Amino acid sequence: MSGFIQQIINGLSIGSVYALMAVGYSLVYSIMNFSNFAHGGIIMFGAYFGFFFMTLYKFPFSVAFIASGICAALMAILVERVAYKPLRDRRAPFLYFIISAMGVSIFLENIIIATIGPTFRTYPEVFSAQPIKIGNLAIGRIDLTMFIISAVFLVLLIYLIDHTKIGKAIQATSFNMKASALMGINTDFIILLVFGLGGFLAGLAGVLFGMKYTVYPQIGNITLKSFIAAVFGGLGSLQGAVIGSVLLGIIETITSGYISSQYRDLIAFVLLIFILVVRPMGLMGKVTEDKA
Amino acid sequence: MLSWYYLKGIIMLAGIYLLPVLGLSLLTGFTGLFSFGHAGFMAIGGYTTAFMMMKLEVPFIPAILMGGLFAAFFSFIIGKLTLKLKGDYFCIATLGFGEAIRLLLDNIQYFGGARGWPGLPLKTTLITVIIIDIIAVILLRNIIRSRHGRNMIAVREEELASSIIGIDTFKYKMISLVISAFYAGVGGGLLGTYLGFLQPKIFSLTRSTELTIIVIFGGLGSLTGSVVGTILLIALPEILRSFANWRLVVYGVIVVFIMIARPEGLMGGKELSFDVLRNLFRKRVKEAKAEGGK
Amino acid sequence: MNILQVNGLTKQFGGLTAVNDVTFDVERGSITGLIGPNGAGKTTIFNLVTGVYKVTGGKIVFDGKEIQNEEAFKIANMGITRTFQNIRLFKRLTVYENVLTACQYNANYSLFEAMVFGLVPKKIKRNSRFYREEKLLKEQAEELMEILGLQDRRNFIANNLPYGFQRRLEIARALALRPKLLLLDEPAAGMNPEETEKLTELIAFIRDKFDLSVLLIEHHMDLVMEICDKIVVLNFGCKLAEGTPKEIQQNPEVQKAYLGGGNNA
Amino acid sequence: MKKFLSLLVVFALVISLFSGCAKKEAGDVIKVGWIGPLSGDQAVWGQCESNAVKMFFEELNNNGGLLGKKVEVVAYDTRGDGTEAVNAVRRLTSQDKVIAIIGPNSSGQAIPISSILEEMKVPDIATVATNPKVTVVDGKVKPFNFRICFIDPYQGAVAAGYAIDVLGFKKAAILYDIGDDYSQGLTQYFEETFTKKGGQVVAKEGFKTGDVDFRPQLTKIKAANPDIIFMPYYYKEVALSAKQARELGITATLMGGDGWPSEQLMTMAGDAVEGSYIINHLDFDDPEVQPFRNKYKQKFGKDSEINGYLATDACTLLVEAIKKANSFEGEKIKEALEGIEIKGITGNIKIGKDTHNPENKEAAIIKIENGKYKFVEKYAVK
Repeated sequence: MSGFIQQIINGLSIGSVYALMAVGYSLVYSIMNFSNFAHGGIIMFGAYFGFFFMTLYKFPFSVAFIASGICAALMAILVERVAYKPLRDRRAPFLYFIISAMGVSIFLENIIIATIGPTFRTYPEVFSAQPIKIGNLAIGRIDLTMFIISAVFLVLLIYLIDHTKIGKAIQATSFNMKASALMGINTDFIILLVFGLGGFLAGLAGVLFGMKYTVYPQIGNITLKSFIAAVFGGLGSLQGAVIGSVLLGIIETITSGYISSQYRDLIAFVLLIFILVVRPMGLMGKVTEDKA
Repeated sequence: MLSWYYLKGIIMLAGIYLLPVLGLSLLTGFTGLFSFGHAGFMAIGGYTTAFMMMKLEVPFIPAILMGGLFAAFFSFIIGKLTLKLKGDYFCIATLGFGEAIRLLLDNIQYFGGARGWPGLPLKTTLITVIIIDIIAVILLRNIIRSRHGRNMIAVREEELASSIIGIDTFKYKMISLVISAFYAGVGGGLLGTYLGFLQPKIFSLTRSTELTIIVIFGGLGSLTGSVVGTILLIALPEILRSFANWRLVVYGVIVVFIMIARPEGLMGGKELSFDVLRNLFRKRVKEAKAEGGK
Repeated sequence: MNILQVNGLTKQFGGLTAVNDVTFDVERGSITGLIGPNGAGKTTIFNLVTGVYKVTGGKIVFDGKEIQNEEAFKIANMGITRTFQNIRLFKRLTVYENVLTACQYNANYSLFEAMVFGLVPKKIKRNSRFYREEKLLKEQAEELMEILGLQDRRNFIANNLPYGFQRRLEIARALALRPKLLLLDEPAAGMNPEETEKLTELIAFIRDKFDLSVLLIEHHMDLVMEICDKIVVLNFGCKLAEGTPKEIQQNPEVQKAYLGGGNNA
Repeated sequence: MKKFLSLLVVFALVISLFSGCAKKEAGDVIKVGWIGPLSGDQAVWGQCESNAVKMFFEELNNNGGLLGKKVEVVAYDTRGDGTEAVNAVRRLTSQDKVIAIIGPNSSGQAIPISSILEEMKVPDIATVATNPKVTVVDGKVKPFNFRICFIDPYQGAVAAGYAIDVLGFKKAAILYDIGDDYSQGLTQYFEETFTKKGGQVVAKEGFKTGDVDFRPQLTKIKAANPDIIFMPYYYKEVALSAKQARELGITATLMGGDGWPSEQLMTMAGDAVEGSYIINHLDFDDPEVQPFRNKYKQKFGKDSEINGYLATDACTLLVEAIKKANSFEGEKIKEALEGIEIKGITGNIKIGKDTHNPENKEAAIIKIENGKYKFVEKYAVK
């Protein structure tokens, strides 16, 4: 029994990592309607920012954390300006955005390898590695912190989107960009803002990820999982991204723990297909009929 | 001087990769569907071919065709389940498929698991590759220039309008997917018998994205573009070889640059056919004559 | 006899009822108008008839067959086709390619035949079904372009055509299916009076030439009143009135709906 | 304009393709190739190897070269991919006309290149390609493939033998990387030997390359209560999985193969790997190892990975063979390599004629104590 509860804890902790990544991705999707595959690259840079802030410049953790978020946000905006804006201006089909995003992600990963090298880097210890023990169960301090930080920022984000004027503008833009522009919303600014927010979250995710799992150029690959999680939950829905992530985390751990760790991803994939067959727009996504 | 042996290797590799690229060109360029799982179809084709040749002693060409057919069969099942999905949902489903196939092969010790399957017969020759390529291009061209091809393009351009003029959009997406998986499967079979070795690692997600990038690079909706794109992009890493660890950086920059500066790709949806060449030639001759007349 | 019978048709989106228990017929060979203020559910009815939306309740009978559960492409192949309010052409194809694609309805050669006969010497090819049918399709496309006056612009990319011609091209594309019933969704939208006049003639001409029935949504009342044999008026998803143009013009409820609705288009 | 641009691109590409080979062959320079991953997820190891190889020949050139000629190293990136390796070897053998090739670092790259080596008659010494099939397939030795490292069955057997015979553990668990050939190889032979010797493998769990969280698998392993956990993969995953194991309260001894040793492991894993055993190629503190270790650190500012040591030995092996053959011809070098004996930094190496593997190379058992690699003993399985 304690094994089962431990697995659920593991699942929640893995899920919260996915969630932090998936939300930024889903946010960008909601407005741009394409999968921003460069998100993984931004997360990776966030992890490196945090690492260098803490080791080279000796920033305290909290400062480094927020600073990395800001740097990552700026980077995401830069990526948008360079790689997506020209496409947006031309109203290119979504395929081009994806390809451009892939190009950016190849570039980001390899520029790190080529310049500062492929070595793994370890964050200085901020939280004690000693887990909190409850009976036979172990809860990592980093996991707990991550869980809380993720939750706080997600709640803040959802509040921002649902209850503020700027949030309403974001919602309107994601609903219909053309109409919003006509209504006097500066959609270009909204897009930058969304990329900034997504990048900020990516930066935070990167630092937390790096702290927990070390820093290396291929961090971005793990975001594949968060893409899948976002699809589980329904693309473009923030709540969906969170639910999908936690669900994927738990499915993975339960599969590893009780069915087969060797075939874990296969089972997760079959489940994904199953969910999509039953609900083609994911768990929380709205099923829409084409407007003719 | 550039050595023929090295050049031959690149040409063969480009010729082999041309098949999955052509398949993907049909799927993405002409039908508007985006797949991240084509390396998975290549893997199915490669392993089926190897199985046929090594375990059942089927001759080379039938074995390769079987590889293609088996990949097509898989794509049919996947298509049944996922072709109704929209845009990115379909992408993620194919991505998951590709990864799942790799994981499955990693686990099947009968095929060598992650350690790979060495000692496959080296049957792929330059001539076979070129002949298969030519057949593949001609067949694809014929499809595209027929009503079936036009229907696929219609689905790409405007799905709703296509169904309103009586096109079974699901069926045409399916045909496109199955044909493209067949091509990928054959490509996988050729790759296995070129390397003499198969390993699930070869068919990674990176490979799938590379194939897509080649199609886009050549130009969506252009077979000539796919051919030229394959040759150039297979050669590109070779050219950049001397740059060592900077070459993928350059690769990434080039991809983004193409999207920004010339999104229609190298060929911009145009085809280079013999007619065009002939006309071009005639024009030149005429001009020359006209000049000569003066 | 009626080509189309719509019986108690209902469509709900979530909690919203877009079309509520609507019943009307389209007589064979007639031109029927479907009018009503914005949001009355006209286009929704088109989407239901052509199978784009799934019907919530009611029946649609076309040529004696119930079609409310059929898929869009099957309905099209039975003989109903349409144009769209917000034009949906194959944007990046030429005029000719747009029409040619739609002509596919008239060919039967298989994928295999296409693969084999696509590139063989003419001598062999000439006797193949592929060759014969492709030739036929091309002739049909030419003919359609001729009828709709698109010949001069055959190599234009559809997206670059002037607005009026885009509408014409949509009609040409629809006619390629040799439909029995043609649904036109605001064909005169954005046209000046002169163009509208031409269009009115064209619709009548098409009806006679292709021996089909027309159901049309239109806000240009002149056009509607001039060519429609019958008019159906919708308001808030319900049928308000049905009758000849004259009857409709004099119907007080219709007047109220149009004036009271604040929409006098 | 656009046409012109695309033409220009094509032209530039073609030019650059040819320009690489326009260099004139200088009479007093011979070329040695190296292939391996300089980019991609294995780049850490590839870059270290290429550094070591370049450093080795630089020094050799400074000391008068080889048979009176200078050696130029041509290093090509493979991204760790088999097809790329094939391309690189084709280029090295036909265009650059190298006399021999060092690398690659994995079996997935080393296996497909063998047919080209045979065709072009260029010998290759793989660094850490441990799959037996790199040099021998179906009982037949591949004439031009050699390697400097020991093979999976040997390493797996040593680990299992040491765990059961010396350390006396009876219950073992294995955590391995499903997507990695090296990891699958070690797992297979560890399991075989361990059960043959009367031990019991109580849990065998897999993860996928690139995974960072192993707690689900470790929780399951914990429930099986093993004495020892065998972790045959590379140090990044080792550090993470070891930390997570300790976090979950697993106290079993950890054991690993030659993917472990790295100066990085200690910084990354901290206390978690304390008391673990490693099967290694060499004793890091051996005085004979120090010159290379220090030189590398001085030159590149960081410690060499294990690959650096093996790559250096591969170079030594090659140089000795060339001296022995007194020729730069591939076939003669190949013949000289068969049965050659050298003293390298990873020990005495004798290449077997029928296996092309280093024979009777003893494994070094290393224990991690107080955050240091401590040499325990040389060990060969009985």
